[in-house]
Parts: sequence; C-alpha cells; structure tokens
Amino acid sequence: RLDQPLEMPGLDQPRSELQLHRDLTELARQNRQAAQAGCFLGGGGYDHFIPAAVDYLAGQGAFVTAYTPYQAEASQGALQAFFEFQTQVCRLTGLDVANASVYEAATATAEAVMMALHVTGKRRVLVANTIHPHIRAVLRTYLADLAVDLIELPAAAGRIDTETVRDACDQDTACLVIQSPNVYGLIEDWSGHFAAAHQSPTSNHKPPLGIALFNPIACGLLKRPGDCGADIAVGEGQPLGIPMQYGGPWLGLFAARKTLMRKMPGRLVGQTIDRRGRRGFCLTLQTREQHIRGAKATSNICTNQGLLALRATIYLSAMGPHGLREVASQCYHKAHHAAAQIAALDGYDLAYAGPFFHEFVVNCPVPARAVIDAGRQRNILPGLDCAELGIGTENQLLIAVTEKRSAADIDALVDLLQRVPADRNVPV
Amino acid sequence: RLDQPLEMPGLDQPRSELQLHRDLTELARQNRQAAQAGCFLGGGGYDHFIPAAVDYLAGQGAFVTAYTPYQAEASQGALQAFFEFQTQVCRLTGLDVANASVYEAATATAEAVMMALHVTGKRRVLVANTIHPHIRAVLRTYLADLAVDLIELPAAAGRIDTETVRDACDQDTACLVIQSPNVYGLIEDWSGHFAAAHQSPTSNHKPPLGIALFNPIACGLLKRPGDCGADIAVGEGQPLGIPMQYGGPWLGLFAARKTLMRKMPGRLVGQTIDRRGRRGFCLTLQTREQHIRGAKATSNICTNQGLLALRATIYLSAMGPHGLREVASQCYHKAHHAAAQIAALDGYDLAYAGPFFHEFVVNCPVPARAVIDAGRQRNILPGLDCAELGIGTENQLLIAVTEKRSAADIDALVDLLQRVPADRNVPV
Amino acid sequence: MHQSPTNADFPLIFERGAPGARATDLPPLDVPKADLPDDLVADAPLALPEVGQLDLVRHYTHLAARNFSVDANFYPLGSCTMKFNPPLNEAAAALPRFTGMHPLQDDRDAQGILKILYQLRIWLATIAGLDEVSLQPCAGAHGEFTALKVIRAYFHDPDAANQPQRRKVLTPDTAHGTNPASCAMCGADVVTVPSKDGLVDLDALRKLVDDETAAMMITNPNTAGLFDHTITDIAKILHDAGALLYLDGANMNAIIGVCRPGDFGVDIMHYNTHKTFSTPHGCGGPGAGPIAVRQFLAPYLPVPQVEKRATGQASYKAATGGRGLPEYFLDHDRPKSIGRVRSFVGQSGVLLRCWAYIAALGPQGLRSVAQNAVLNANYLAARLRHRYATPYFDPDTSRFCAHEFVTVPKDLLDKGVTLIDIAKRLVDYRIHPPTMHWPVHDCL
Amino acid sequence: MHQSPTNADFPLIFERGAPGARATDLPPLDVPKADLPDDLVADAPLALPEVGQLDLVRHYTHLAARNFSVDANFYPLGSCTMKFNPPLNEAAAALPRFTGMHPLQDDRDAQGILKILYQLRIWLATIAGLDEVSLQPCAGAHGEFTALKVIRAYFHDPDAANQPQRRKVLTPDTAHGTNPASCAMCGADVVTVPSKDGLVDLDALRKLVDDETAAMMITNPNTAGLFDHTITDIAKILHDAGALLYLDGANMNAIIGVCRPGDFGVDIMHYNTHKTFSTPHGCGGPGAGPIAVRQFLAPYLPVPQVEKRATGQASYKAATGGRGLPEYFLDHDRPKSIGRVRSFVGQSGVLLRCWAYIAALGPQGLRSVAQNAVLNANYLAARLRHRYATPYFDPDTSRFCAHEFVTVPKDLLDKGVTLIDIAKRLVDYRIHPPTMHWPVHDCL
Ligand SMILES: Cc1ncc(COP(=O)(O)O)c(C=O)c1O
Ligand SMILES: Cc1ncc(COP(=O)(O)O)c(C=O)c1O
Repeated sequence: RLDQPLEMPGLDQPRSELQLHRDLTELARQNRQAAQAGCFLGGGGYDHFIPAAVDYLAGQGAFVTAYTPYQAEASQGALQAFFEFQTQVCRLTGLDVANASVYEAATATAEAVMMALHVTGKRRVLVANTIHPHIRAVLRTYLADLAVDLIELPAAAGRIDTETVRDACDQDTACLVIQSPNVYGLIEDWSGHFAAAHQSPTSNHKPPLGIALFNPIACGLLKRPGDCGADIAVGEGQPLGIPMQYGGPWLGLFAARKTLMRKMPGRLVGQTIDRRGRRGFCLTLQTREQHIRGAKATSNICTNQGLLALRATIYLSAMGPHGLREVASQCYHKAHHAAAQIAALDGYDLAYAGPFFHEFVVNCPVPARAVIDAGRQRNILPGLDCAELGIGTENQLLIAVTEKRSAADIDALVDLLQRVPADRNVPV
Repeated sequence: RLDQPLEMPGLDQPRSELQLHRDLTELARQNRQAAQAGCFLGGGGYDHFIPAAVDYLAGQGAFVTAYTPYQAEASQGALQAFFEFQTQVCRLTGLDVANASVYEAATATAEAVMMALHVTGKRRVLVANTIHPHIRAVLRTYLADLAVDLIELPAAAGRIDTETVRDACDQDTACLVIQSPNVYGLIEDWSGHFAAAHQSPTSNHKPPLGIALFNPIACGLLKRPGDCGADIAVGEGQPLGIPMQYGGPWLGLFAARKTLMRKMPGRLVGQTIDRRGRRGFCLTLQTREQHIRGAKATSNICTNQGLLALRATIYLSAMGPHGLREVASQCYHKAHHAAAQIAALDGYDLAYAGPFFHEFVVNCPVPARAVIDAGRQRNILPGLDCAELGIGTENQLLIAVTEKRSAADIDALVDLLQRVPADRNVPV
Repeated sequence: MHQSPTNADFPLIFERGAPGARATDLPPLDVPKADLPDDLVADAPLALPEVGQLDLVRHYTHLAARNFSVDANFYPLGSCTMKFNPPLNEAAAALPRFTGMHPLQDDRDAQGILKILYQLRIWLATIAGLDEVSLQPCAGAHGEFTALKVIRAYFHDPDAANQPQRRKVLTPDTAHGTNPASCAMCGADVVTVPSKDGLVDLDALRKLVDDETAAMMITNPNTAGLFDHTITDIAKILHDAGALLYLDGANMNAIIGVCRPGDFGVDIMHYNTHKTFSTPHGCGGPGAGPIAVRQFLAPYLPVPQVEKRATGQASYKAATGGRGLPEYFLDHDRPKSIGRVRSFVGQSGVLLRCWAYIAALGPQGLRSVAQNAVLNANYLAARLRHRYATPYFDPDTSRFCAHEFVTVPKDLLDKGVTLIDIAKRLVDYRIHPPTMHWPVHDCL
Repeated sequence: MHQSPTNADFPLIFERGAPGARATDLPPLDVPKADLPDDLVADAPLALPEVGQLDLVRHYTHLAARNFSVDANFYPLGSCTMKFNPPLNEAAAALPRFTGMHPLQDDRDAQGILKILYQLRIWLATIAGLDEVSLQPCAGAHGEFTALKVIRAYFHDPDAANQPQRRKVLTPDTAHGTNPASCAMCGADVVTVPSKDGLVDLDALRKLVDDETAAMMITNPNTAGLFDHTITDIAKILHDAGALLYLDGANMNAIIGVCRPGDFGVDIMHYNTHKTFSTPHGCGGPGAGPIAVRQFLAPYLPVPQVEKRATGQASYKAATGGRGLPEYFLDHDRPKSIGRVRSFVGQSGVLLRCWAYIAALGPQGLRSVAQNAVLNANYLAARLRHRYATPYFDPDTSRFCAHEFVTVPKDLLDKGVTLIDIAKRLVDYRIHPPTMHWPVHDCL
C-alpha cells in the first residue's frame, strides 16, 4: 500500500484536455503518414480506400462503447452485425461457418493449426515457407512447447510445388498451411496443394486439413479458399476498411467447413426465434468456452476484435460484390502496370515469374535501402526491404500497389526508381 | 426543358467517392490552417479550444440529419437541447428570454434594430462606430430602404463617451447599439451608455432600447449585458465551440427582456406538460411566424443555425461556470501579457489606453502588412491589418490572444514583431 | 422492454451533475496575471450546468435517441426536401484545413476554399441558366431578402432602370410565408395573386401588374407540388410591364438538370442548399441561400464576391511563393453593390458540402435526381389516390405532380379521423409526417 | 409510441437494397488492363449485400439504436470494468498521422508513436512495481498465454532457472476460464487450488506447491471482489518452493496507484487496457493485454520491444535529418526471447488511447480512480445488503470489498424470482445486468 502517488517518468501532473490535445497533435506530427499518394508498402498491411461511411457508422458511441454482447436483449445491434459479418466471411471464403473474429492473421493461423492438431490427433504441421515471416514466427512460438513437428516447405521460384507437398505429407500430418497471394505476392496453387494433402495416405481416415491463408480483397476476384479445397481459411481483415494504424488493432478472419464448427475458437453468433416468432441473435455454442472447458479448452480467446469486425461488415456492405471485384481488379491491373514499367527500367527486373496479385518483388541495381531513403525525400514509400523483412536479399524491394494509387502515383514511383542508381553515382 | 445534361465547367463526369476524397484533400492542402499555435487573428472570429465532446456529440447523425423540430413527438431531443440553449443564453446575457438562434452576429444586430424600430415606433438608430465594420455595413444594407436614420456615434480614444450618447438621444430615437468588447478589443461602459439612453427625453414613454453586442466568452468573466441595463443582447456564438470554418456557419445569439418576447424574431422552444404530466417541449409563439403574419412580419427568418446552437449548448455544458470563467480569464491575462511585452518593444506601442479584454491594437514601426507577410514564413498569423479591416491605419495591427495560446506561442509572436523592422532594413 | 418515462428519466442538463463538476479543463495559466479592475468583473459566476464528461455524453446521447433523422427515418417532405447527407461530405468538411480557417486570412492562404466557392458560383449559375451568383445569403429567406434588395437597387439605379416608383411585389396566395415577410423587411408593398386550380390565375395577374410592380415571387414547382406550365406566360406578362420574375427555388429538386429557370423567364432566384443540395438540415439549420441573377442585376449583388483572375495574369503557383497575386480572391470593390448582407465570406462550411454533392453527381447525376424524385412522387400519389383524394393529381387527364403532392384524406376525415391522427400514426411507424394544412386546409 | 417489431422491421443487410446498388465507388481504371488468366478468377461474383448509401447508413444506425453502451447506459460489471471512453482519445487516435501509419515504416518516420509506446511501457512497469513490460499481447488472454511462455522459457533456460521439470500451474477454483485455457494452450498441467471463504485456502496451497510447480495464477482483487490480504503469504509459499506468482490484472482498477503488485510478491502479470485503462470495449474488442515482469524474466519477453537510445547517443533531431539513429526504435535482437506472439508492433491504436488515459489522470488521478471505484462498490453493497445477501461483505466485521462485489439475492430466489428475472428487470431500467452465476452459483 502506497502512501503517495507513484512517480511516473515524464508524468508529474494530470494533463488537461487542451494540453493532451496539444501533446498528441505534436506526437502525431513526428510520424509520417504512409497512407497517401506515395505509399507502395505492403507485406501484410495495405493502404486501401476506406469509404467515409465506415468511420461514420462504426464510430457511433453505441458500438464503440458497448460491452461484449453476452446479454442478448441489450445487444441485438452488435449481435446482428456480427451475424452479418460471419455470413460475409463465409461468402468471402466459400466456407460454411465463420467466427466473430480473432486477433489478427498470425494468431488466426496459429489457432487454425491448434485446431487441426486437435481435430486430427496428429503431430506434424506443414507450413509453406512462402508464408509471411511474422506468421511463421508466431507459429514457432505457439507450437514450441507442444509435442509437435513444425516443418517448413521450401519454395521453388517463390512458390510451393505440389510435388513438395506430396512428398511431405505423411500419416502423421495434421495440416498443410499455404498462403496465397503469398509473401512475395504470388498466387499459389491451393487446389493442387490441398488435393495432394487430402489424397495423402492416412491411418485414421483423417487426412491432413488444408489451411488457406487468404487476402480478403483477392477473394473479390480470384478463386476462394473454399473453391480450392481448403478446410479452414484464415486471413488478415485489415484491408476491409481498417486503417493500417501502425499494425493494430487489425482483424483475424476465421472460417471452416461445417464439420469443424464445434472445434472453432472464439465467439460465434447464432440466429434464433423469440416467443413471438421474431428473429433474434445470441452468442452460441460456448459463450466463454473457457469457463466450460477450462483446462481442456483448445483456445483461450475471449476479447476479440469486435469493432474491427463491424468495420469490415460495413466495408463489405458498402462495396458489394461488384465494388469488391472492382477494388481487386484495379489492384491487379495497377500492380501489373507498375511491374511492367519497372521491369523495363535499366538494371531492374522482377524476381519471380509466377502470377501475382497486387504485390511483387523487384531486383534493384542498388540496395533497396538506397531506394527507400531516396523515396523519403520525395514522400514516396517505394516498398519494403526484403532483407529486413527476412524474405530476400538486400537488393530486393517488395512493392504493393492498391486501387488507391493513380497512374500518376505509379509514374512517380517509376521515376524515383529510375533516378536512384544515377543519383548515387553523383555524390551530393 | 433540356435534352441533355448541363455543361458545367470543370465537371464533366460524376466523381467517385475516392476521387472526391482525393480532390477535397488536395483543395484542403491549398489552405493554411489558421487554428494553430501561431494564430493571433480576431476581429470577430476567434481560435478557442473546442472540447472533443462537442464534435463527438453534435456530430451524431440523429442531430446532423434531423429536420426542423416542427413535429414535436419526433423531435424531443432537439427541442430539449434548444430549450437548454435558450436557458444558457439567458444566463449568459442576464436577460429573460432568448430565441433558438439567428444566422450570425451582423444579421442578429440588424434583427434587433428592426425589432426596436417596431417596438418603439421611432425612426432614429444610434450605432457606435466602435462596432465591427461588417456589422455596421450590414445595418446600412438592412435599413437602406426603410424610412430610418442610421447615425454612427463617433468614438474618442477608441471608446464611446456617455456624453456623446446623451447628446445623440432624442425623442425620436429607437435604439442605441453598443458593442463591448468593441472592435478594438476595448471594454465599453454599457451601464453608463444605456442609462443615458433610458433617461433621455421621450414622447411616448418608450425610451430608446439599449442593444448590447456582446462576446459570449467575455460574459464568463465580465459584467453581462443584462447587468448593465441592456434591453436586447445580440452576439456571435462562434467562440462557443464552433470552428472558425472560414466565416460560417456561425451562430447568432439573441436575447431580450421578457416584455419584448412577443416581438422576438426566430424560433422559440417552450416547455409544456403532456396528458400524463410529463415534461415535453415544442416550438411556441409563432412556428413559422411568416405564415401567420405574412406581410406584417418583422422578420423573415425560417431556417436558423440549429446544429451550431447545439454545439454551443454542449460547449457551455462542458465548460460550466468555472470553466468558462477560466477560459475568459486566461484570455484576459494572456492578451495583457502579450500587450505588455509588445509595448515594451522598440517602435511599438498600444494604440488605445482603455481597458481591453483579449484583443488590442498595436502601432507598428512598419506597415502591418510587412509584419503579416513576415509571419507567413514562420507560420505565425500575427494579427489583422487595421487599414484593410477599415478600423485604423496601415501601421496598425489588431492582435487577439485566446486561452489556446501558450506563453511560448506569445514569445514567438513578440520575437517576430521585434525582428521585422530590423529585417526590413537588410534586403534579402 | 421500455418503462414509461418520467421527468427524472429525461432531466435537463441543468438537473444533472453536481457543483464543481466539469467535463473539460485547461492547462494552468502560464503567464503572469494582469491587473483586472473589480468594476469590470461580474459579481457571481454564471448559473451554467456543472457536469462531468460521462454525464455530458450520456445526456446528449439520450437526446439524440429521442430525435427523428434522415439517418434513421423517412421524411416524406416536399419543399423541405430531406436528402441523404453523405458521410464523405461531413468528413471532408471536418478537415482541419477547412474548419481551422479564419475568415480574414490572406487570400493566398485560402486558395483551396476560394476555388471551391468560385466553382460553386459558376455551377449554380449554370444550373439556373442565369449569369451570376452570390453565395452570401445564410438561408432561403435571407436569399429572398438579398434578392429583393438587388431588385430594388436595380430599379433605383439612375444608370439602369431608374424607376424608383416600382415598390409592389406580387406573391401567389400559395406562397411560403417567408416571401411576403421578406418583402415587408425591405419595405416593399406585397400584393397577393389568387390561384386557380392550384396554379396562378393569369387573368388576375394581368390585372395586378402595372408600372409600380417591381417583381413577382413565384415558387415553381409550386407548394402544391405542381409545375406551373404557364410560367413562360407569367414571365411575359411581367416582362411586358417592365417587371421582373423572381423564383423561390425551394423546389428546385424537381427540376435541376432537367430545365433551367433562366430558360422559362426567371430573372433572379434563390436556392436552398439544405433542400436541393443535401447540406444537412441539422435540426433546423444551418443552411445557405445563394441567389442567381441575370447579367443586368449582377452589379448589385452583395460584397464580397469570389472571383478568379484570368489565367496568365497570375497563377496560383507564383502566388504561393508570395511573388504574385493569387488566382482566386475576394472582391470587395463593387461600387453598385447593395453592400454586405452578413459578416465575412458566407456559410463556407455549408457551401463546401454543396460543392461536394454537385461534384459527386456530375451533370448527368443532377438530372437523374430530379427525374427520380418526380417519378417516385407520382408513383406514391398514384398508389394513394384511391384512398386519399389528390386534388391536383390525375394521371387520367395527364395531371402529374413534380416531386411532392398534396393529398386530402377525405374519406378518413369524414369518419372523424383528423390529420393529426394520421401524422401520429406515421410517427408510430417511424415515418416523419408530411407538412400539414398547407398549402390548402385539411391537406397533407 | 413503438410498434412491436417484426422481422421486416429489422432486416439483415442482405435483405436490403436491390441488385446493382452500391454505397461507394472508385474512379475509372486509369492504367491499361493486364492479362488476367481465366483459371485464377472466381466463377461467380460473391453473394455480398447490394445496398445504396442511404440503406447502409439507415441499417447500421438502426442496429446502433438496438445496443446498450457506456455512452447511454450504466454497466455494473466488475472484472470487465466498463469505463467511460473520452471523446478526445477517439479523436486523437483518428488523426491521419496515427491511423495512416504502416507497421513496417522506418523507425525514423515513427518517432511519435514509438515515443508513446515507450512511455507507456515505462508507466505500466511503474504501476505494476515491476521492471519491464511487453506491449505485444492483443488482449488479456493473449497476455496470459505470452506470460506462461515467458515463465516456461525462464525455467527451460540452462543459464537461468534450468528446471524444465516445472510444468504445473496452479489456479484457484475462482479463476476466470481463460487462466486454465491459457495453460492448456502452452502445454502446462493445470492444478486447481480450492478456496475458503472466497479466498485461497493457504493450507491446501502449501500441499499443492512442489518442485514441479512453475507458477500460480491469481486474480487479486479476486473475481469475488475481495482483495486477498494473504497475497504476501501466497507469494512466500511459492517463492520458497522456487515457483513464481502470476497476477491476472483484470481487476487492477481497484488498486492502481494505491498498491503495486510487485510489492506484494507478484513476479509477472497482465493488464487489460480495455478494462483498467478505458480503451473502448467495442462490442467485445479490440483490447490489449500488456504484461509486466521482474528483471530476471525480461530477456524472454516477445519481440519486438520498443526501446529508447540513451540521450547523447543519437537525438531525434539528428535522426530526422537522416544522418543519425532515431531516439526510439523497435528492437528485434533479443536472443532469449520467446519470439513473436503476433505480427508487427502490437495493438498500437489501443495502446495510444491507454497512454492518453494515463496521461490525463496523472499519478494522483490514477490513485483516485481506484479509491473511488472501491468506495462506490462498498457503498452499493452496503445499500443492498439488507435485501440481497452479500456473502463476502460485512462492514460490521470489517469485511469490505474491492471494486466489485458478489450478491446472492436469497429472499427473492426463495420467492421464485430467478436471476434471469432480475437481469431482465435491470434491462427494463436500461441498466446492463451484472455477471451472473459466477464465481458462485446463484449470484450476481
Ligand atoms: C417555398 C419555400 N420558400 C422559402 C423557404 C425559406 O427558406 P429557408 O428556411 O432556407 O430560409 C422555404 C423553407 O422553409 C420554403 O419551403
Ligand atoms: C479475470 C479475467 N481474466 C482474464 C480475462 C480475459 O481477458 P481478455 O478478455 O482481455 O482476453 C478476463 C476478461 O474477460 C477476466 O475477467
């Protein structure tokens, strides 16, 4: 028990609202806003257009300041929104059931793997090494203390080969995790890989589960996980109307085949009928599953990403099928336009030849760092350094192009890339 | 009847939401944000602190997108808020009744004068020439075609003398309009002036009405119009939680003594009791007075500034009596601190010796324009050019200091003023 | 689920909180205190609410929950067209480089907003089919007032009409109350023109127009929801007598992009941006009431006017360097102007939203707004006409309405049901009731 | 005034709108189209809603109206402390220079947010009375998981504890379900410790602790609202046996600034920012679950860690010129770390609001939060105890509660009233019902 208030460095007095406003404005000034014309950063987080209705509607106090919808009568609004969210995630992924969100993509993937281990009772986990390095790192942490073998499948030319999958699957394999578009932006052959896994020899009639790590924007245009044989689909929901906000809070998407429903982690909203025959919604299956299953629980998630799920719901409703398809195809065409122009520059070429969605790796004639530093002077963020991210060499740049970039923005990027090698020869 | 769509310059295609977002962001970039550390602009609009709750609460769709509260059952929320607004304006001014807002200060003043003409049946209007020039200009426009004499009372040392008032009031005088703090920031002697007017000889037992043009922030600290004998008080509500937004929409405040209630322009919300004895609110007295009075109406105002009135209500509720007093006294002390430092600079002095609130005129050793131009380079807006505003000479600067300015901001202003004359002697 | 509410459930903000409570605060004063003479200071603190931030938020959240709005409800109102307010417009208007602008800032530091105002001025003139626009007026009624001042200035101008005796302004008997009220404020003599079948009675009009007539104010489509197809005849009658035709633009929603007031004889008119161009109604305001005029009336428009320098003269780029004149500027130098009708520049924040609405629609979009409004109103009238009399609507004789219509629920009234009953029942269904008893008695 | 609602009143978003309707749009594609292989493309468009913007707004406005929230209602919840969410924090977190930040931006371009995270790290350590903090975990349960990983890494470290046999984790029978679930996820063996009179049974504990025990997880004040004054005894029992004490910080609201977990023997703990530090609950998330540890556990914390370079080494000013190292940075180089527990930097947007809440209160303010919460809960318990049994509360024998309390409405239950009835009646009065049947049966 303390006799007096704590001594907190840099905080002796309470700050008035005006002071706090000043301080936060000044701290914001010390950040560069990536989300603007010159942003070509990707690697898991993307600068997509967010319709004003998303902020407007999700920002309502009735949603922001509401509690978890345990008490159904007091929470029909949130419950219905989450029910709509789940339905949308099902339609996005082509799977049967979806939960009301988990934290973000990496923990979603870890939860999916834990679920696969539980469902199959096996202990080998196959993970493509074309998966985002953060996600692979999280998987290593999650599986570290369990009696599980985590095996990374090597890529050839930036993609996984179905042969590799076939060779790696054995009787003891619980699941195969494939990301597409993968960390290099390349589109993987989910159908081939999952088919290979499903056809692998099995002892207990439980073939390895196919876990697809998807990008929800790509689902607006490309084949969906469910169409390609995935049993579980997990993904990062950030592109769906959620600002990048320095990495979080984002949104873990989680969907699965109907047969797996009872093993799904997280909250699930169901539809029901009241005494007067009117539709209503409530949390189902587990409501705080941990209370019931305790030490036998397979997941511990409680607080999820409700408000972000709401944003995604509003985003998808605003876009609709045609809007989402347009977002996805503009991403595709603009990225390909940028790639073609860059590949035509002296000294630059594309690192991989495979089909890609809205992100690609470029070999540069200079270190990627030099390009990035040059970009800072012109307020262009030309991409990510593949060596720093742990997915390539010093001279490789990972470039993402979303629908928000105009032809002029792309021209400015190309111009930057063209100048950097020359400028480096002239000492400033 | 047109066969085809109009040809509109600069607008051939509909703009998508993303395009419009881009365009508006770019257009905003071409403006300088005055409301920041270096802002010493006043002259009728002031950069005060706006608590976040004002934007948050007044920005609710249920207020922003609501219709005029003609239908009481569908508008109890707005009606109660306006009732609270009226009550606050009464307490701010020390008068008995207030309406639910008029457009802004100048038209409010014009409405007050029209009302005074009507109530007294007289035709002379006395207006201090220490009133903001825009307001005097609006009065000229409004009264131009009516058989009315508009007389401007001259000032001595920036303030009106009670002697001048006494001499000007005659049997035919309908009203006397005095602004305090006046356009130079000086505090006028309302009590003396209105007493002189009220005591002037009258034919019909209707002495001239005293119309006080007030600053609502000053009312948090200084004597109120009602305390000083005013019959009508009008003012600009912008300082009460309304952003300067390039001059509008702002908020006209209008209050009067009880005896004048039936002649008040604009909407008035009243309290009533429903069948079950519960309190309710509705528009009273006239609801669209124009329908009833038609050509005999004294005012034509219909749409008012509802949402801005709501902002002011929330602002005053957030501040409370002590908060508003603190805002006002910080304005006072900071302005006096700045004035003292500036008066101590070589070549600068205060133009007027009278008591002032948060704004004052400085004589500069160089044209005010030169100071303003120098300030632009450092993102300081040091004040207004009195010649341009029509209230003084080329070398006079009108400086306002609100509670938002810190001691450091004031030091930067003083430093700027000190350097300008010197810098001008050194050609760049 | 709900208790019947009592006063304690809906206290006034003054009845909440506790002495000393505050919802916000300032940093401590960081400069020395100056002398503050006692005689200037109020004796007691003001009797304002004293509440904490949670009480404040709850209070105005509860009030919001007790209000109808476009966001939540349907408003079948005509003249007071209640349009959807796009969230983007709200977000853009809230950008600090718009909200944080002082109205007396240097023009060079205001090129973005000035460009918006200038373009809007041009667009509104185009839509009107007229020559010049003033963005100054604060709302429709203020637009009427300003326009009447302009008309008067024109007739008083010795270099122009020079007919100061024209003091009469005609208004139809269906006119909105602001029309005669605006006349009264300007010292004009109001003369009422009778209607026939919901439209202006032309014979009566002919008799009333004379060489003391300054103008007629007309709402078209009118307040009964009818487009007055005799409008060109009306214009001719006035013009022949040397008088002007004023259009109250409250119902422009029904015709924008489809026909232009200038083409059917209007000389001067006002818009209500909060009706026609979706700027939010805000529980009754703010609005904006720009006026459009023919060239011969332009010199009299109020100051300031937003102007653009011809390209070549000075470009924005040069201007921002401080070395030239800015492209867009506020012009105060208009010798024949009626003067100021308000302080500063106008309802900039409202006009900005108006610009965004027009830009989003484009010329084609504007046209379809009017087409859809008219189609929907006629659809509803057709569905209702068998139960509710629609005096001015009869598709069998090609009498269609514009974007609103008048209905007299005669059957129901005969059974003892009152209009108020119908209105309250609509509220039960969360629909805002239409305007009642206006323009004819016992109508909706 | 309300009709009883039907399904048609509350349609799903899928049941609104019409084919082809959209609530937003993009500019036309302004680059040439690239080749898009057919076999990559989905066969049919997705079955997503097709609604216009007005439908969209109305729909989610209606849903909002059907939801309780702190802004509108009182929530007497304990562990899940529902705090007021200051609008300033929401506005600041929405600044484009916060929301628009990519997580892999250069540290030099992120000094503002990194400073916030670093200061928050230091403040949370100070409040805990512990040495280092990781801001990585996404919520409380994720904090538990991360902490258990840290504990395990410590016991497995050959250079440190080197006691890999310690696989047992004790949890009291009153523990929140996430505690054992987190253990299970980490492969630990969960052992339940019985309670006596609502507190941990010390004798039972002594018998259960052995050299295979890694730690005990305890919530204090516990889920019954009681501050366990034997906490230092519990710590001693564990420490004597070489095990660690973990604090579930869900109820920190009752003690922040008044006493420090580090002082009563806690080695490692988590916070729930969405409970203790007012980050909005958002209908169930997002949250953040920072963990605080003693120095000897610090090497195992997850990567990245936000760090500050000692002044003199490199200042921010130099850094922004691109010529030096930035003052604040993300450190990935922690060889003993358990690794990553999530992608990127953490729940930055949540942590920012947490920083603002602490900064607004200051040290003295934090202390009064706890003092007021305890005072208010005891006040309510005292008022209720004559009608509702309060098993763990009895002021006559100085048994007070912390910031929440358990009540068993025995009289009412005997009369046939159920807990659900009480809960629904509270909803009628627009008060959110407290947690039911937990931690003991038939309690609130
Ligand atoms: C026909 C008509 N004219 C004029 C007005 C007055 O416009 P405002 O309310 O914008 O002043 C209105 C609106 O109330 C109207 O409907
Ligand atoms: C005592 C206790 N521990 C842990 C948790 C889990 O925390 P979170 O929901 O943040 O994951 C909660 C909250 O639900 C709790 O009350």
